[in-house]
Amino acid sequence: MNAFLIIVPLVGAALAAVWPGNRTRPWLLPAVGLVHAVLTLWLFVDPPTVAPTAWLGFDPLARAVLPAVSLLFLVCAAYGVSYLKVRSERPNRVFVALLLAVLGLLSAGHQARHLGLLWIATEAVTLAAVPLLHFNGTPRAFEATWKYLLVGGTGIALSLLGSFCLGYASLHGGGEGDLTFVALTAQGAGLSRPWVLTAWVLLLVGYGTKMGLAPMHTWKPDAYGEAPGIVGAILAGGVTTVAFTAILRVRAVIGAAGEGAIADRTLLVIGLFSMLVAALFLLGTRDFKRMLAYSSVEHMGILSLGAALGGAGVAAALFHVWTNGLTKGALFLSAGNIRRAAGSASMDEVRGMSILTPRSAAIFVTGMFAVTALPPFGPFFSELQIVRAGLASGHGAAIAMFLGCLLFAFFGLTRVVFGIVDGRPRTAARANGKRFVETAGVIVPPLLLLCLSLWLGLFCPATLREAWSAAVAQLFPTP
Amino acid sequence: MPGPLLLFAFAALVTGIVVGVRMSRLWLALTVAGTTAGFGAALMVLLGAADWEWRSGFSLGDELVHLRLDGVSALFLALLCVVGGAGAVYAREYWPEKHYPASAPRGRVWWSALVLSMGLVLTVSNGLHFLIVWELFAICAFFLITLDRQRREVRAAGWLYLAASHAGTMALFAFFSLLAARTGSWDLPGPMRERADLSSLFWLVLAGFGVKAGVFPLHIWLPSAHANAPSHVSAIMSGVAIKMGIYGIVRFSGWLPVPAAAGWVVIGLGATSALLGIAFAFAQNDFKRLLAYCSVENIGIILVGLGAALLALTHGDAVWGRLALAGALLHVWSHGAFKALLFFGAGSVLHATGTREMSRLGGLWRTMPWTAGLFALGSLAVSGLPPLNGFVSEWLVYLGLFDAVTSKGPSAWAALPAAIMLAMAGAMAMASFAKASAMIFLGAPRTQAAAHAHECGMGMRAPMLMLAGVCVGIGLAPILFWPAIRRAAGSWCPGWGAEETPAPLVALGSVHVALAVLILAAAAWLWRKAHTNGLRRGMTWDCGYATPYARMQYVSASFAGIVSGWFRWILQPERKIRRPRGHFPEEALRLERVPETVLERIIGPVSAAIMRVSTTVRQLQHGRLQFYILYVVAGLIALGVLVLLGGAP
Amino acid sequence: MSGGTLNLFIGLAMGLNLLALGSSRLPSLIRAVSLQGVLLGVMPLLLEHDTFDWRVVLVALATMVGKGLVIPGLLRRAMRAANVEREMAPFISYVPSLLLGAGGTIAAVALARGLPLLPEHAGTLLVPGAIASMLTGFILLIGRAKAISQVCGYLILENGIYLFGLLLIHSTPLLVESGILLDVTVGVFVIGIIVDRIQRAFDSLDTRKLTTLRE
Amino acid sequence: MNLILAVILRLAVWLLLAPLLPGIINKVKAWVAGRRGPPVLQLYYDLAKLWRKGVVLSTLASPGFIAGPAVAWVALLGAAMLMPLGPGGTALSFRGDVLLLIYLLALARFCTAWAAMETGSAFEGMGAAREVSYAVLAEAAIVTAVLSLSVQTGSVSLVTMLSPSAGAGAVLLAAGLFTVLLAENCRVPFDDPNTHLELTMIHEVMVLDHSGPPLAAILHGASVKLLLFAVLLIQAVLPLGALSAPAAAGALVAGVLAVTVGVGLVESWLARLAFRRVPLLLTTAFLLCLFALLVAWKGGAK
Repeated sequence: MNAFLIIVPLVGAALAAVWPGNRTRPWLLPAVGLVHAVLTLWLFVDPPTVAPTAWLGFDPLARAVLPAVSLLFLVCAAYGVSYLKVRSERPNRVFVALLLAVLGLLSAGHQARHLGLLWIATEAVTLAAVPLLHFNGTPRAFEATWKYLLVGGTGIALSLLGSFCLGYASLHGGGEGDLTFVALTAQGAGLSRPWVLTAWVLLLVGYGTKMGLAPMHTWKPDAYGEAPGIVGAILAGGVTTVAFTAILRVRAVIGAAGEGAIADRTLLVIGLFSMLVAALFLLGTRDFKRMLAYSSVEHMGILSLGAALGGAGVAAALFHVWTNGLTKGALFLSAGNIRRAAGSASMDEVRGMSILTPRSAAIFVTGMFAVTALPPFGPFFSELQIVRAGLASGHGAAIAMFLGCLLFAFFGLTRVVFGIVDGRPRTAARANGKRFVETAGVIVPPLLLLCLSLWLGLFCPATLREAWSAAVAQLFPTP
Repeated sequence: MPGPLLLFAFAALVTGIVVGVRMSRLWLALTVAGTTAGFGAALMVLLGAADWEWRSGFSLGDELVHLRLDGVSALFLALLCVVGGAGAVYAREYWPEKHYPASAPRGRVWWSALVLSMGLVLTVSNGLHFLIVWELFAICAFFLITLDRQRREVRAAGWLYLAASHAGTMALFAFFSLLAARTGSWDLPGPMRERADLSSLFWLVLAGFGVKAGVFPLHIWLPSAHANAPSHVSAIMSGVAIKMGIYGIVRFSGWLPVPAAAGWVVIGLGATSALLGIAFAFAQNDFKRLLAYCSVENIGIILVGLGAALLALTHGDAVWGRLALAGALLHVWSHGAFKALLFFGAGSVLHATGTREMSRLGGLWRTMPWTAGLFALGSLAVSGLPPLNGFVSEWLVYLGLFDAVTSKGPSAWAALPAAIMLAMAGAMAMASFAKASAMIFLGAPRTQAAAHAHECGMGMRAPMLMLAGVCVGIGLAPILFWPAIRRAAGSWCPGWGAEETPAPLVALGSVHVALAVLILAAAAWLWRKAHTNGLRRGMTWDCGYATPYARMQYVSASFAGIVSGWFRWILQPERKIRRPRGHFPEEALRLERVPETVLERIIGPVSAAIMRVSTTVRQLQHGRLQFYILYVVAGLIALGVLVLLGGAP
Repeated sequence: MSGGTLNLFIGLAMGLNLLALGSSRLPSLIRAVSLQGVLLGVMPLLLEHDTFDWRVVLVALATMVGKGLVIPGLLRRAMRAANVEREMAPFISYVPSLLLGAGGTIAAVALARGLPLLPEHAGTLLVPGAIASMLTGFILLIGRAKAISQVCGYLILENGIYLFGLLLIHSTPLLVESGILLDVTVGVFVIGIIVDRIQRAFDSLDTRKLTTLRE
Repeated sequence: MNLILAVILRLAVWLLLAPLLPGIINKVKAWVAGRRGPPVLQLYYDLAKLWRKGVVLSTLASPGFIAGPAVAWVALLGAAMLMPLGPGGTALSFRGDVLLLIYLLALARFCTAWAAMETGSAFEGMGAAREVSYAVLAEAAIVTAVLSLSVQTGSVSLVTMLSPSAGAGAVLLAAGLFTVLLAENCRVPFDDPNTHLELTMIHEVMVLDHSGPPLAAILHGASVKLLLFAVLLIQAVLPLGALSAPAAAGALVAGVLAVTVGVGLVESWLARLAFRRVPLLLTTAFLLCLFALLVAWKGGAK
């Protein structure tokens, strides 16, 4: 059953690879996305019992996160259709096929209960995303891809090494090298301490590179800046998520080995560091797509901070995965529209978009406010939960720094966003804007994402909260 | 039964938000009806109905909606409704569809949203929901301030406001989260004075709400925002919005225990705001900025009263605290009324002449007598002169301070300087508004624009008359407003509700009435006498100077010269002087500008330093892949070291 | 066969690292990489087995083909396409690279003492070799300007990890395999990018030109 | 009923007696200068004359130009009504009436300044600016003086505040209040009532353009203000409450006369200060009152 979450998209990818029509092909995206979403919903509503030894399984953690990715993908897929219609000049065979493949691999990564399998899925996603990044085919796009690949590749290597170390830790601790998380957790204190710590550092850096935690975030602005908005949305909402769940799963093993305190400290430090770096970059950046990348770095920092705050914090972080993913999606999509219409992404050239693309601009501004924790949108609630968890667990100083970083990030974001939305558009941009029409196809999806974020904030269903707490129970088993 | 009224108000405002874009007339009706209903509800609670409380089963953000309207919130709600309604009427003529086709509809929607969100701020009693409506209120205010988005300085002012208010909100994030973490729930059940562990939270309250209230060092956003906003927005911002900050401080200093130092700090902040705020006001040349800074002063007066009350509370529940608190609460109303009136007046001047520079105006009384008269009335009120409302509330605060001094307790040492500073502030307020009204309305027009001004229509005059009525009413019959004040004081501190009407208030009221009558009589008498004796019009004698010339009149800078000299240390005026040369000087020049000292001399450099840091850090993203990989390795090593250190214990 | 031969091979691989660090000409760099690939391919067979394990053989073959032939071949093609022969003005020049590599290796080996090994691995040079190769890889990645040299560095890094993986080859072969296979694909991707695009877009393989994306 | 009577009685006293003081002052000055000088009742003649005269109104002036003096006059008389007259007590007294008194003076000031600005003349603007600016310091001094009195007596209403003497701090308070009196009534050394150089005037320059009945109101108001301060000073310093009624009345009258003569002497012996020195003098007055306050504090403590 849960295997279909992986199989269906991969089959769809294969289908897309052989599909003849360049115009009809994009429709595969929403089709597969819909099926995937329905399956996910079904599994979410009645979760299957996962065999402890299973390498793949729709376990509580997957249940707590995967639906968000599926939802995000569905909306982005709907956007993709009209986007690819706008970009009909480019062949989209590879694009569609790999987008679907990414979905499949993401589902695999979220469900992986085996260290090796998790690694394979994550890195497969990384590689599958490469052609999506240089869809635009400009030299800048290739430069971005090259950096994404080498920095990401280093991450790949390190996380592989980390996995080896964890494996050796179990081997050295007398285990017979079974790398399912269940087995590793069961071995617990039996794992050899030095190897476990080495493994933790390597895996944190490796998967942190994928998440885009500072200082391993350097690929992010280039990649998000040059990739199409839809790809950015899925990278920021899906790929980073899989890396985060990977870290959570590993963190559970480390915790079982009795090194949870150290793990939390490292998570806290790197999280705050990422937020600080992101805030400093946001204060100065002049490119609104790179701005989104830095904001994403900031939110990865928030996630890692939340993960460092124990059970309540992790629950809040899972909540934040949802809210941030969906809100960021809206931002990326509307930013894509604005980028198309303005013909540039730099503050220095883009002005007065509230006149050229009023709807996208409105969505962009609202999304910016939403992502900077303006109530009643989702991120406000999740971040407030993190704050409360931190204060309850006595991390006053960390929370103070957290709030400070949020404030500076807010300054940076508002500066850029209002910079491009207000004022009078340039004449060159006017001509360009004429060519871009704000059809329902490019407006409704981001709007929908905003509504979802709103809904998550105000009327977050109890089942979701229950799912998150179940995931927390899985990660922090209390005997 | 305030419930139904509030429900109606809510419904009316929400409908207003919906229909506001298209149907302006219907919108106006709805807004007025809604505010009236809200006013009614507030009045019922203030005049003795039981607190209105509503715990619903309806949950938002996983928290049950819980509304409450008690004395304190009703006091502020009444003010909100009065100004909200008046402003809506005023806006119709001041910001008409035909001049602002784009922004007028937006303005209507945001106005309803602003009034609604402020009303909710006053009624919700759940920490989470408070934060929500608080932020919504901030955003609505932001979009109203930047209604005229095409102007750069408007956008800058709006951004500054947004940034400052967000900084305040961060403090409130921390405050409410700490409260929730310590009490275990977001719900605000009401007084929690016994929870001693909560007292330290007061500082967060002061910081968070102080920014919104515009307490002196935190007022940086206030002048430019009030000056650049459309005048009806300035009116509600200055009359009501900054009172929301006061509301927060009053509310939570009433519900939570306060640290022993709280009273001292608040009274100190208040006195400082009063004195420095008015010093800045006096030095301004832009009359809307002058009004804005005067708001800082009045917030200061309110805080002095509140601080005295806190002192009384922490020093054995002294009686004088009640007078001070009553004064503070009454001043919330007084300031709301006369400041809105003044901003409306300022708006009609701006509307008629298109300039905010007092040195470009003058002689407007001839063309706009109504505005002149009402502005003069407002000036008397804001200067705290009898027989108007400003004096009544300041008088109560003074009484509290005097009693504190005569009690010779430790708190006298706070009350004594506060009283003296308040006196100086009062004198300077008088000076500032003598200057403002004289520069704008008296003498000869200094420019063509001033010469060809025109009186505002009934749509703008009516709200002004209404507010003027409030000013006079509080001034002449303070006794009528006492029950409301007592009720609010009662819900601030349970023991203080029973306070009987202070006899002096009756005497003061009657004296005021007598005074008003005599003033009118004497003026009329002298007027008639002058006419019966024969009245000739002639050129200003001015010691026989033959060819007077409008540019020769005293301008605002020269009028304020002496006092701004005394405050040069904080005002730091920037002067540009080119003296006349030779026997027949061609030209001479004297420019004077009073900078936003705190903003330009403190915040500016700090933020510049931060930006330098940011620029240096951003150098690291220089595009060289080799270094990016080096960063990864560095991160690896750093985390390794961290883990090694962590492994040690 | 015994650990002795294995150690000999590892020693050779480490020597190749030094060669890679020291050589200024790309062809010799590539040659070193491919030779190292072949060596690594042989190693799994040298580890003592109780039974014949077809998966081990598979790993060995995949490695030899992939790292020994395919990728070096592609690299050579790229080199010819861009007709670059030498590494010009590296960020870290050769002698310092060598010293760094050697010193780093010694330091790393010293550090590695902190990590306890199983008795059967105690004798082998696997861990030091792995660390040395990884260091070499990083030095090349950080210190070289030509894209090709960086790819070589990346491959040597991977080789190091592969060496480490040999510790686990019996317990978790699949992990190792997949690791290798994915490396190969990554390699292929990287090459693909380099050969087709960068070469075409910038008509050069000098990464100094790839700095348009910046703050 | 008898309240009305009391008010009317007091009104009569203030209205009729006030204009004496300037006359006395001028007499003293003349006597010191060895001239005969104008008669003591000169101001009465002037007022009567002005009251019958017509008014010349600047073309720029609004009705406020005439209303201003009227309001100021009413405010000053109102303040006078609050001021107790030794044994006579006061028409009406309530807690905090002293603050009302202070702010009525401020009201009068506002109206005078307003009327001055009406004419749009640079001179009068200058005068108004000086008037309101120096008032800032004067008001601080007065409030401090009042504070010291209420600390002394533990009361906030004039009758009880003024019946005993200011105790140990009396001298300080007297000096301070006298200085404030000079400043508030624009006497030398702050201002020169009969200078002929407009640039050096404060109060006089503000009324340059007034004529006829309004000018009469202004002059009369000024004299009332002078009397008011004199009475305040005397009652603050002398323990009238302790004396028998006639003695107290006598003491009050004598004191007021003494103060008036004192003003006259000061005017004839001192020269007008340079304007930049004025704040210094006012600050001194303020400090004197502050010291009086501290003395009262210590005194009351024991």
